[in-house]
Amino acid sequence: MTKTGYLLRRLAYLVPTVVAITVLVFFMIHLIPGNPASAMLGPRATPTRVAALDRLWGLNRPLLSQYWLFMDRLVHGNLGTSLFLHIPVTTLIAQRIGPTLLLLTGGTVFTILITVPLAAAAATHKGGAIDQLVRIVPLIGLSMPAFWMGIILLLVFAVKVPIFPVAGFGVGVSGHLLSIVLPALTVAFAIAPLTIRSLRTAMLEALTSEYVVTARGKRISEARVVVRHGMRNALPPAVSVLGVNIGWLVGGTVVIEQVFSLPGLGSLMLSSIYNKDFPVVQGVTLVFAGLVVLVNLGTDIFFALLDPRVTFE
Amino acid sequence: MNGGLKSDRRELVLDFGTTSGEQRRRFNRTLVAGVCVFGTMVVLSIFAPWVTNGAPIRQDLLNPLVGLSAAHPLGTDQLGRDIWARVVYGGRTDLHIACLAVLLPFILGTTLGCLAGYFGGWVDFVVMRLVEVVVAFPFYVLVIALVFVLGPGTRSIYIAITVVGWVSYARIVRGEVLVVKRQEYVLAARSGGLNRRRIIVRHVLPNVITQAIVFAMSDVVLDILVIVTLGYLGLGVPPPTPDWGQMISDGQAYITTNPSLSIIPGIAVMITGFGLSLIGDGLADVLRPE
Amino acid sequence: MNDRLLQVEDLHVEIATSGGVVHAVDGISIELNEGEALGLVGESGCGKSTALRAILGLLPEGARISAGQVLFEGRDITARGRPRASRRVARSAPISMIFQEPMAALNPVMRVGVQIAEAVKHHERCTTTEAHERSIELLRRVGIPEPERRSRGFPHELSGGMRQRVVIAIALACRPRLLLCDEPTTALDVTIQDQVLALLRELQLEQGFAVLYVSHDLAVVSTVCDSLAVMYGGRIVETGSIPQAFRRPKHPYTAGLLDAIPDFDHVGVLSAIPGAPPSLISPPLGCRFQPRCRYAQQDCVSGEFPLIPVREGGSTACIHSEVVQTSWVS
Amino acid sequence: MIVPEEPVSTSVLLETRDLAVTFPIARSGRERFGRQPALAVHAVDGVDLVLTRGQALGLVGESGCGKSTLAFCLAGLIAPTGGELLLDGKRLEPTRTAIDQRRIQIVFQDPYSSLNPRLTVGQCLAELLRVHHLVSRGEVRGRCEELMKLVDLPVDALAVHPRKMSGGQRQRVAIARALAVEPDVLIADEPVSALDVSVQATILELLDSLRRELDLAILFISHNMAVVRHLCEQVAVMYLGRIIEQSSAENLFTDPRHPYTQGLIAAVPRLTRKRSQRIALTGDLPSPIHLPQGCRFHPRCPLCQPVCRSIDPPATTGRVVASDSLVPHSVACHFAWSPRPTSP
Repeated sequence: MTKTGYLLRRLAYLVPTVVAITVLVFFMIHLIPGNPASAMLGPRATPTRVAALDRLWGLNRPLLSQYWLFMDRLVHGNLGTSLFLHIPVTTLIAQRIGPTLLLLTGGTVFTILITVPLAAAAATHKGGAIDQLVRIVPLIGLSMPAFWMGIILLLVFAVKVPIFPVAGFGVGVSGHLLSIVLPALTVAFAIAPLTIRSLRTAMLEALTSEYVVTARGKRISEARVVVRHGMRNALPPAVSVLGVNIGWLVGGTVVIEQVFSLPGLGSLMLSSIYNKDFPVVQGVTLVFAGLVVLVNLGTDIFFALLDPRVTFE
Repeated sequence: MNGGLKSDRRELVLDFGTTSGEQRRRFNRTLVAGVCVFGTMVVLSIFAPWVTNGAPIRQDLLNPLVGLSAAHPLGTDQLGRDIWARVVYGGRTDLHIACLAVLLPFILGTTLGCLAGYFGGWVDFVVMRLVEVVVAFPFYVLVIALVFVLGPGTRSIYIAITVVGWVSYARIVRGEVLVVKRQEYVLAARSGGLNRRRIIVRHVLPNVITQAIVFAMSDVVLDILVIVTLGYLGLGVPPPTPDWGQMISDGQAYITTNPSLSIIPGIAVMITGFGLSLIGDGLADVLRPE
Repeated sequence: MNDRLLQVEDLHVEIATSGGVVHAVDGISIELNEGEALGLVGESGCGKSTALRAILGLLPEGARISAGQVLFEGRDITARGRPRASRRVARSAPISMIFQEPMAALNPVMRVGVQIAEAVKHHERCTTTEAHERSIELLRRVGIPEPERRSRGFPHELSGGMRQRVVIAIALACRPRLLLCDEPTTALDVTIQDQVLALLRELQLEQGFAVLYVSHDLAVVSTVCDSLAVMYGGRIVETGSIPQAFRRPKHPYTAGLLDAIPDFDHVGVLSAIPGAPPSLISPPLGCRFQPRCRYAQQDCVSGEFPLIPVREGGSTACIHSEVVQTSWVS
Repeated sequence: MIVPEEPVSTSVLLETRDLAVTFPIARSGRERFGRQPALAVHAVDGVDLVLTRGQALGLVGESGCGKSTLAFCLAGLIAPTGGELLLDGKRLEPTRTAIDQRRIQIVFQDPYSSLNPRLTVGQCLAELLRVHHLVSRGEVRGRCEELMKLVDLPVDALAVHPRKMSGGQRQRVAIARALAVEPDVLIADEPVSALDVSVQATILELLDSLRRELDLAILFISHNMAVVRHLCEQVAVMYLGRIIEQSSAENLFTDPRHPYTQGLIAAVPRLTRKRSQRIALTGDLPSPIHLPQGCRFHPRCPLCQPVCRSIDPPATTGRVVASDSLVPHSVACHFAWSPRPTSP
């Protein structure tokens, strides 16, 4: 089988997953106890408004045709209208997706910047000071709520030493970048323990393997051994671990945005939850799931490009 | 390509020192240290009424935000409530929910993973498709969305954690079962004419359950983090029941003047999680056969 | 000039485990001349692989050389201390090693040709193009069909036998004076094993490198080597030329092994050696083989049992070797 | 020398007729979405074998030739996809009755993974005795002790966990477990290859004495021809899923007729005798997914002729004189009974 064949097959796997995601998001409304429409409208509920909403969501139709209606709108880019702001959900999402994407990118960049040097240092100097640190700190780091870490960072670098803004997304490109540093660092700290650990393990495994012994026997330089044979072989597993973590990060942004008052998708989701704005919650959930699917797809493709064995089954 | 390549972030915590054997000779110390740390938190929670003034929700509006004193070992919050009592009672709430919340996913995931792995075919197909769908959602997004539609409260937390959490157990156990079912002792049991139920219960399950138990230890940590996060977002245990997440959230307003309001409950979360992580590490070594 | 290539003197290797210190290699001495092929045989756990790895400094976690030294052409290359020792040893002497599992010895994400060319380039100081041409030549030399195409492939696309041939090609590219082999054909099928052994023998005669071949299989060793050393319980108990050792074993363990192994050409009664190999944490007193030995006498249970040269050539650690030699019948 | 075949009647216990096991590729859930042509591994591809009471049949072949799959299929662990299996002349269905299942037992290669690490030897044996109601409840202990004696293990070993045992002892336990359900057929899949050479002999002897004492039919699978020659009266050679040659051990090893068997025997490393002439087999085993046209051995055969590339030779049975008696000898080669063509 060829690489292209693998990629096509990987794309084909997306179909059932995506369908199932839409089904789950669609069914969310039916998990609401009682009549969803009146539950959503709360004190604003009047018989006319409830009936209107029922009609809009097709709640009085058979389930399958409800799903069909949902899908039909979805395919046409229609995620409904906010009950609270009376704006199309797609418009709201478009307004808010920027900070979230920037946070994701920044978090990934910081994670890589923290991971690669630390893991490489730990693996090449096994048992050394950095290695000990890399083994112990994650145990504590993982037990820490990410948002709490954010608060501590905020306290230190925005309140005590005011380098970065306390809240918001700033103005202009430099403002955006400055305001994204602390949130991105927060998520990087949350992820790095796992990525450092996995890259270190993978590198140690590679560096103690028989092919590295063989390579050293060739009398090529130690740097080439570490990079071409050690790092190169450790890369595919580390990339897949990073991918999984970016996927997690997509969800983590919800909380992090709240801490730093970033106007992203996560804070949109939370404010809609407080406002019981169901269509927005539904739409944002769908977008988040889509992001994760894309991240996973990218990871798999990247992995396949890095590892020649993937096409071979 | 197999499903083993992609793995859940939650499962990654299993990689900690348990596979390499680096800490193997120190397993006793790790486990004992973990039990001591976590045990202290549990004992404090159980004996909360005796180790505190027993009034985590009693407001004393005349004495808000006071510092350390004999009456209030950690001071009071903005409503004059005793912080020490709130932290201990918060632990009581969160540990209670987390320990219970871990059971249902454990049972559900282990069962489904075991069946999927052992029988393969359509059972496996269905279970793995379900797993894939759940995994496609970002963890927190799905939990938050579920708590939203189900309405706040502990019942919703249990349901949300179960819906999201069983996946990890199912995948871990399924992976182990796929290995174990090809082991020759299972083949020998089949050849010996034992029925499937007996083989699964006696020959497969005891050899795969250890990984699930070890993961459950890390999962309690993750569940505590979920509960605290939900509390922080105001979607957790409804007030006035004390909860660490809500305490951090309430304290954030006073971050410039009284940072300890947010810091103390966070440290409590960290100590608990650290203890559980140590237990998980130690258990992984103890339970490993050989 | 002395043509002694490798000299291992009183080598001790200790492995720290939870159960205690394992004396995996307990004072072995090996001498190997230029162009010579020596087989080191013994059962699993006798320390033969550990000894081989200790020579190159490739000991696993927890193991260390506790005494003795390794000389290569008179130079001390003993790998004391970890983990950099292995790098130093591997770089300092023209020694190549072939492992049991060829897939593990090849970098899975690097093209076969590049892996060989890498070695060629640093040994011949030539251009990349030349190194590439030479690597194809080497692939052809080790009997790989369509070497041009194969050199562009990855290790996982090759069969086990082909992979081992590639490993041999890499070893050749390093122009070794000594080739260490750790059961290189154990993972292969008998017809493939036959091909690889024939190739090794052929290359050895052609290139003149010395071979130290570790195996549990006496028959395999006899096809590749001229002489052998039998290991038991961390020590060498007998050395000598192969035909001599098989015709008239000088140590009861060697004799016992020959009785226990089914020989394809002589269908006879097999007799196993009773008992189990000794614990290397607390080995038995006196001769290590004495608890399982049918020739054991009072004087076997205490004292030291060094290798003593015998009149017929070779040496034995048995003090009753005359009895063994006269009473053992093939 | 060649005498026409006569019908043979012995106490046939287990018989396979044109037995086949194919594994379809691309079966896992994910794979189903791919549009792949239906590929299959032909692991066992038309095997005819006969196991008789009290006899050890050796099965030799290289890894990947399908010998383990055949063993698993006979033991009821893999369902055959073609042909039939007859036990005492009765057809065995894919789902066997408990009694049929218990009559054919298997001993595996790796004594370290063939025992459940969580059960003691006694628990492991007692479970089988209870499930099959082989002895009354009170006699379970006694029967376990008997089994231990049968395989030369001390009775104390019943209380021991397998991890505390040596490889040889574990293999004895594995044999005791197989014998616990009182089988008629014992399939031994490389039972000594994972053991130390000094221990192998004791297990071989044990199997031999059990065969005689219990009148067992043993199918002994091994890649080690010296071991097979020592233990078995009958030997079958398997190549790419099919038996290509079969005869008495003595006859087959001294006068092999199939070029593959000849090459295989020539490749056996010898202790004492340096080989005289080499029939070197070149190349590797072809893929069992794309079987070669014609004779499946032709791509590696040093004597290959045009007919070999097009026509798959059926197994022909002759009777040859060996050790002063007539022995059936079956070979699947076009030139088994005619003068050898010189290699082109």
